[in-house]
Amino acid sequence: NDGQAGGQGGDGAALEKVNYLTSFNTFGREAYAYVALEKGYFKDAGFDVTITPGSGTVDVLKLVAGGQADYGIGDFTATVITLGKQKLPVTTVGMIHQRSLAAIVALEGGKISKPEDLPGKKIGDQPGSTNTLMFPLYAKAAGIPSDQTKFVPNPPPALPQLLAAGTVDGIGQFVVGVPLVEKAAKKKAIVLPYGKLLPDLYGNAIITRADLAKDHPDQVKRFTGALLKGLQDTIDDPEAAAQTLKKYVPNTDVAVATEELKLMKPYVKPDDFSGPLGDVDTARVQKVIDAVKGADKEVNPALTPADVVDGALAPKG
Amino acid sequence: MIKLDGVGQVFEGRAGRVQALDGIDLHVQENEFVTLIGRSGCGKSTLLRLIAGLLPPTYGGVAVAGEPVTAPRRDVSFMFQRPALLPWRSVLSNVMLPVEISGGDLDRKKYVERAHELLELVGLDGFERRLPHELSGGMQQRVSLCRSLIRRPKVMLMDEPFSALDALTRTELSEELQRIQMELATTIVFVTHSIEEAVVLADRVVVLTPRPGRLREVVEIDIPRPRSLGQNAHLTEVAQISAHLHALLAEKQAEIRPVDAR
Amino acid sequence: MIKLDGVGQVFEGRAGRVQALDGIDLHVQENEFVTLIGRSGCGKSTLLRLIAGLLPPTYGGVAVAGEPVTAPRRDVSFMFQRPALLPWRSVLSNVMLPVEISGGDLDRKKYVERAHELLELVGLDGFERRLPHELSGGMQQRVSLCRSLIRRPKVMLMDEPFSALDALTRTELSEELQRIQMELATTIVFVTHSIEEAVVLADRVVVLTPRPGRLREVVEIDIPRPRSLGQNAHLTEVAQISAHLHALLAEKQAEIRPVDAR
Amino acid sequence: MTNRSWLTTSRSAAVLLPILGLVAAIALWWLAIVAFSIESFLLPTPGAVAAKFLEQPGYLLQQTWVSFLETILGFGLAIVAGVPIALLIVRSVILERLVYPLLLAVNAIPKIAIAPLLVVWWGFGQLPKVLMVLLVCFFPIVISTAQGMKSTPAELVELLRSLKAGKAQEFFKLRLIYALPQVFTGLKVAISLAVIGSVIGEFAGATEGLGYVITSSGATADVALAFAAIALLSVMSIILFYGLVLLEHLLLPWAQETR
Amino acid sequence: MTNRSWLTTSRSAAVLLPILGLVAAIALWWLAIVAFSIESFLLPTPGAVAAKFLEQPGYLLQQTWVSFLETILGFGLAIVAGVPIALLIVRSVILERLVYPLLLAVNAIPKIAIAPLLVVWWGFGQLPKVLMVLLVCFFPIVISTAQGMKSTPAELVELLRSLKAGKAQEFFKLRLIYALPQVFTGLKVAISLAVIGSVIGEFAGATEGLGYVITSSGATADVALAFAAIALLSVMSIILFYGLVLLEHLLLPWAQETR
Ligand SMILES: Nc1ncnc2c1ncn2[C@@H]1O[C@H](COP(=O)(O)OP(=O)(O)OP(=O)(O)O)[C@@H](O)[C@H]1O
Ligand SMILES: Nc1ncnc2c1ncn2[C@@H]1O[C@H](COP(=O)(O)OP(=O)(O)OP(=O)(O)O)[C@@H](O)[C@H]1O
Ligand SMILES: [Mg+2]
Ligand SMILES: [Mg+2]
Repeated sequence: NDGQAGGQGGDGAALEKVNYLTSFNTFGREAYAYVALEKGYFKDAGFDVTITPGSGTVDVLKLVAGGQADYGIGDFTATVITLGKQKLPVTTVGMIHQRSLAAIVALEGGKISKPEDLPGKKIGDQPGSTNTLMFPLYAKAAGIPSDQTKFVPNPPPALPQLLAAGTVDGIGQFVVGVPLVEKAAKKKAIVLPYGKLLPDLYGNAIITRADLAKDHPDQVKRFTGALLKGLQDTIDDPEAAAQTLKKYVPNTDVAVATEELKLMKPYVKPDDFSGPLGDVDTARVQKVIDAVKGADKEVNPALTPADVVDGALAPKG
Repeated sequence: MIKLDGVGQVFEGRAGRVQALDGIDLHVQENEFVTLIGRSGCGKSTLLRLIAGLLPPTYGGVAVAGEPVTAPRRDVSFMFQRPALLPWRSVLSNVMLPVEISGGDLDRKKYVERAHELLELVGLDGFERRLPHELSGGMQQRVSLCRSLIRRPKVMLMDEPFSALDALTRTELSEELQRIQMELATTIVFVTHSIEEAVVLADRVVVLTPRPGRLREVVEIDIPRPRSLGQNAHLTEVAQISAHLHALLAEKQAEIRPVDAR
Repeated sequence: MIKLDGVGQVFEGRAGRVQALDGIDLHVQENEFVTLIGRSGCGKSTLLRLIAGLLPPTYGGVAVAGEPVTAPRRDVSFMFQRPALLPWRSVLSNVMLPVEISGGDLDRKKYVERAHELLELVGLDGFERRLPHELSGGMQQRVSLCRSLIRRPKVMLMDEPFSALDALTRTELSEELQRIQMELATTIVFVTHSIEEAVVLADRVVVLTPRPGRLREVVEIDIPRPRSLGQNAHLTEVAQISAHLHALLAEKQAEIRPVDAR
Repeated sequence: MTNRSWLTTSRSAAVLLPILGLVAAIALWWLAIVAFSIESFLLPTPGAVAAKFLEQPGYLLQQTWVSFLETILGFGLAIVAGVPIALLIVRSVILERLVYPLLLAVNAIPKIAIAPLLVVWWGFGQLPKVLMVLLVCFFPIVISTAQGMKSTPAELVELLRSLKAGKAQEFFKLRLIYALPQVFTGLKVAISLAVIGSVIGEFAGATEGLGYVITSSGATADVALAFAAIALLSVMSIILFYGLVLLEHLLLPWAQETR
Repeated sequence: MTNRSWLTTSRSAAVLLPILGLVAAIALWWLAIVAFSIESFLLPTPGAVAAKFLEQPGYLLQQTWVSFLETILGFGLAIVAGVPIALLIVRSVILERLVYPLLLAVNAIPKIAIAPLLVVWWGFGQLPKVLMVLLVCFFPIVISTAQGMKSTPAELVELLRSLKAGKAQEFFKLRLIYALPQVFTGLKVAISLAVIGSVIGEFAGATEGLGYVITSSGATADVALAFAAIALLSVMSIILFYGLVLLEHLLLPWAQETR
């Protein structure tokens, strides 16, 4: 059993101190880590976890690489791109989302309601995001020209406002961000998820230091196990998970967070997916790498799945 | 021309209050030349500032040309104890300041000519383009003198205008000042520490007591003009009056104390 | 004590160069009282600044106590033409500044006493805690005088120290200065615009010509001490010498021009 | 002769008028929303912001305290580090010419771009935030102290030199004191920057502080909460500013202002 | 008697020393990387940054130009708007007390938090960036101009009053000119902020400018590119600063600095 190290509940001294970074902020979609913390899964696995809100995939990668954090969550595609350009001593050890959450979101009554509307439109997006980068692939899959849609870079927190104000026709967003957009704009949203047309793209992944993965695989396995247990609970009962999040982050809007988590479920566990939570499929990883290489010429052409994923540590069914 | 009615001035400071002036009643006639003497710190500069409208009296009334003074007037010029030159302006342009301010731009050429004349008069020709910090103390004072003369004022208030000048320049300029006064029919109140100068220049010499400054005596000088400082024709009269003034100033020395020190 | 060897000073400005001093050769003995007169702008202040080591001469050599001057010396005190008081320091603390600077903190109490004595001497007792801007012009000058006296210097350079003082205070203080000089065996170089003052105070009077300042004449004064300004016992001698000096100063007036104006 | 009325001289007016100014500003804000019918997701009404504050005053004040501490610490450090550097700059032309470009280069870095770097180097604690504050408010302090000291009148510098004052004395007994009014101008500029610096520091790797509140409000698109935090920042900034003004009045009674 | 050597007096030293300072800074940066073996994903070497610049100098200079224009425009606007406000503040205690809190409140807002707002209101063009620059560098200009004008010696103010100068004359013939050295101090602080302001403005809704280069490189962890942009910003900041220094020397030959 993996609870041995910290089995003597309450004896904090025996627990291993671990820093964990969310992918971005304390959105509802990050609730699973708090669930694992609240339910004592981390403690049972022998960890004393401190959760800190992250500020984007690249920052998370740097903080983990720099040793300030032991584990973090980041978008897998962005991770592949980053690792394809920079040698960072990090690796991924499991997936949170089996499908990419990336999507283009517009508002009902606006100029976009289906992929075919996209050419000639202005999309607000975080600079260099998965949405922007993978758009050519998405366009190809949707059968539309890829060079007629204009992406305007903007910081992520501003995107819902820009969309609501009509400054842009659509925004790059994760599907789980839709409730927030709807709340801000007070309108129904139109969602064009990439995951539907590009089923090979992963969403967020668990990131850790390369040396930790290499030297202490047991510890890593114990940690991912605990985290994924929290993830399981979260998709089983989104409402409770949102409540837990609120307990730790008082500003949380429980309704929005619940909504987010409900939306997230099919991406964590798609209908046609039968593997364990967190599963990594090396063949798919290869496809992602190839896609990234096609989209961004600066990515190291010699990049292999082993450079980005520690397959051995990923949960196996 | 200038009327002071029971004027008094009290300064409040952190370290106590100082009664600078008290109960000054004085009437200066048009075209009169009044000199003001008194020991250092007795309130001479303060009195001039009251007349100029730069300071409201704590009590009493000040009037110039029949009007109560509440603010500075265009027809009154003030030459300060310190030169107060604008450091970024050349000598010429410092002298021209009053003209610029009163918008005499129509006659600008005429005034520039006059400025050159005045500067030559005080021995500063050739220095027109220099900045104040390149001048000696006495030269700065002379620039300030020219500045106070350029606008041909009706009333001139002059606070120790010759204090930084050598004896010779002093003599020359005091003669020049008398000439200007006659020519322009100016009313002058002139502070000085030189008793001889006070006697030679004045129609009346006003003597102030030390703190608080009160009128001690007003001495009429009846020597015919023009008079000259230094080797002059009326040596004995001047010496007599000077000796009297000297004696007046020497009185009551023990009283030189600020109010709060008692 | 002070030795000047062919000293000259040229100022370069945007509006041309000015030759302030030229070929000054002067030897001041220990315990001598030298007064310096000359027309305004002739280079008196500049000469003092050279001796004080505040300005390197353009050419020539300056030595004090046998050592060439390259920087200010502790045993030389300088009283500037303007009061130069630190605006944030009270009167007392301005006077104490030289003591603080030279680290005389051991004898601080003694010096504070002396400061009070000096302030009383110049009629400023009761004003110890005031800030400079609360004082009249003459009062500021007296503070500056006290400051230059507190450290009992070997050499005192004084630039028109009494220019803003009334006749009476002037007389009192010049007597006091002679007393202090005798007591401390100080060497004094004293600039003044009052010829009478120059004669009464000096062992020798140095007369400078106007621009460029050159030595015109050095006049020995043989009147026995103590001498007094105003009503003094040697009226005729003083008047004679004064007349001579007056004549010297009046010479060559036409030359009062800066170099670049020629 | 100046016009003295109750509004310009009384002590209570000195407190009341600024408050009136703030109230007017808030009224304007409200008016703008009504006049241009600005949507609440862009700019919430003052009422909504106030309501947000009243929902959880304890929590928000706690976060304000966190940011306040960082601000004060960083600001203090900036003074401690900045004044000696200003001394060196005034002391030596050569040093000035060598050091200024360096300071300028560091100062020109958009601090937000290096906030994550500070976290990487100094962790998630208070330190990187304090350092951010230091970085942000360092330069105005250095430059205004240096300029102030350089503008000491030649006459006073000559006085000290004639007294054979050492360089240290020249600086501490004359130049620094003479420069104080200008130093305070620099501090007044710097304090506002310091407050912003703490927030920028909290944008990366923080779990408390007003900066964190602002970012995390993004997670719930809670614009009113973000503005509540911004309002608290403004209040903090105003209080610190007037604290400096008060200190200036106490320390520099000799610094005569003319109107 | 001051020590005059080639280093302190010559014109070429005035140019060479700052450059030397920069070179030393770069050397230090390199050394730090080697000494603390800082990973390149945190801080790239100067060489890598230079290489990045040489890869696409035309493009980067083009972006620099974009940011430069925004900076200059916003800075100019800030002067145009700030000086009159400073005049008003000095003119009237009542206005000062009403206006300062308002200025402080606006100034305390972390500008990065409202960058998107500007975009929403004024679109994706140059305007919101210029406004951001204005917002960022407005306050130092106002406060140093106001403080400078307030510190005009009473003696000179009295002179102008005794000449019965109007308020406008008092301000334009005396106070403003007297304040110029302090105004320049404010401008020197403001210009660095202005440069940063343009970048912050470009963080939202820009497709060009150095700020855009930084955000877009950040997204792909191209640290060297981000630092190339930051280096260009620093250079721009230094050039603008020394431009101000030059202007000051030309405009204010009377402003004597003492050392
Ligand atoms: N602003 C002020 N604050 C406080 N006290 C002042 C102020 N101005 C002048 N005084 C005091 O008022 C008195 C008179 O000062 P005033 O300058 O009028 O003297 P004065 O006769 O001109 O002296 P002097 O011949 O030395 O110039 C002095 O005791 C001085 O201390
Ligand atoms: N810093 C300077 N720059 C340029 N010229 C100067 C400077 N200082 C003095 N001068 C010039 O040198 C000459 C002598 O000046 P100085 O101050 O020594 O005269 P002074 O004899 O003390 O005059 P006063 O009796 O008026 O005080 C003057 O012509 C003056 O213009
Ligand atoms: Mg006076
Ligand atoms: Mg002189």
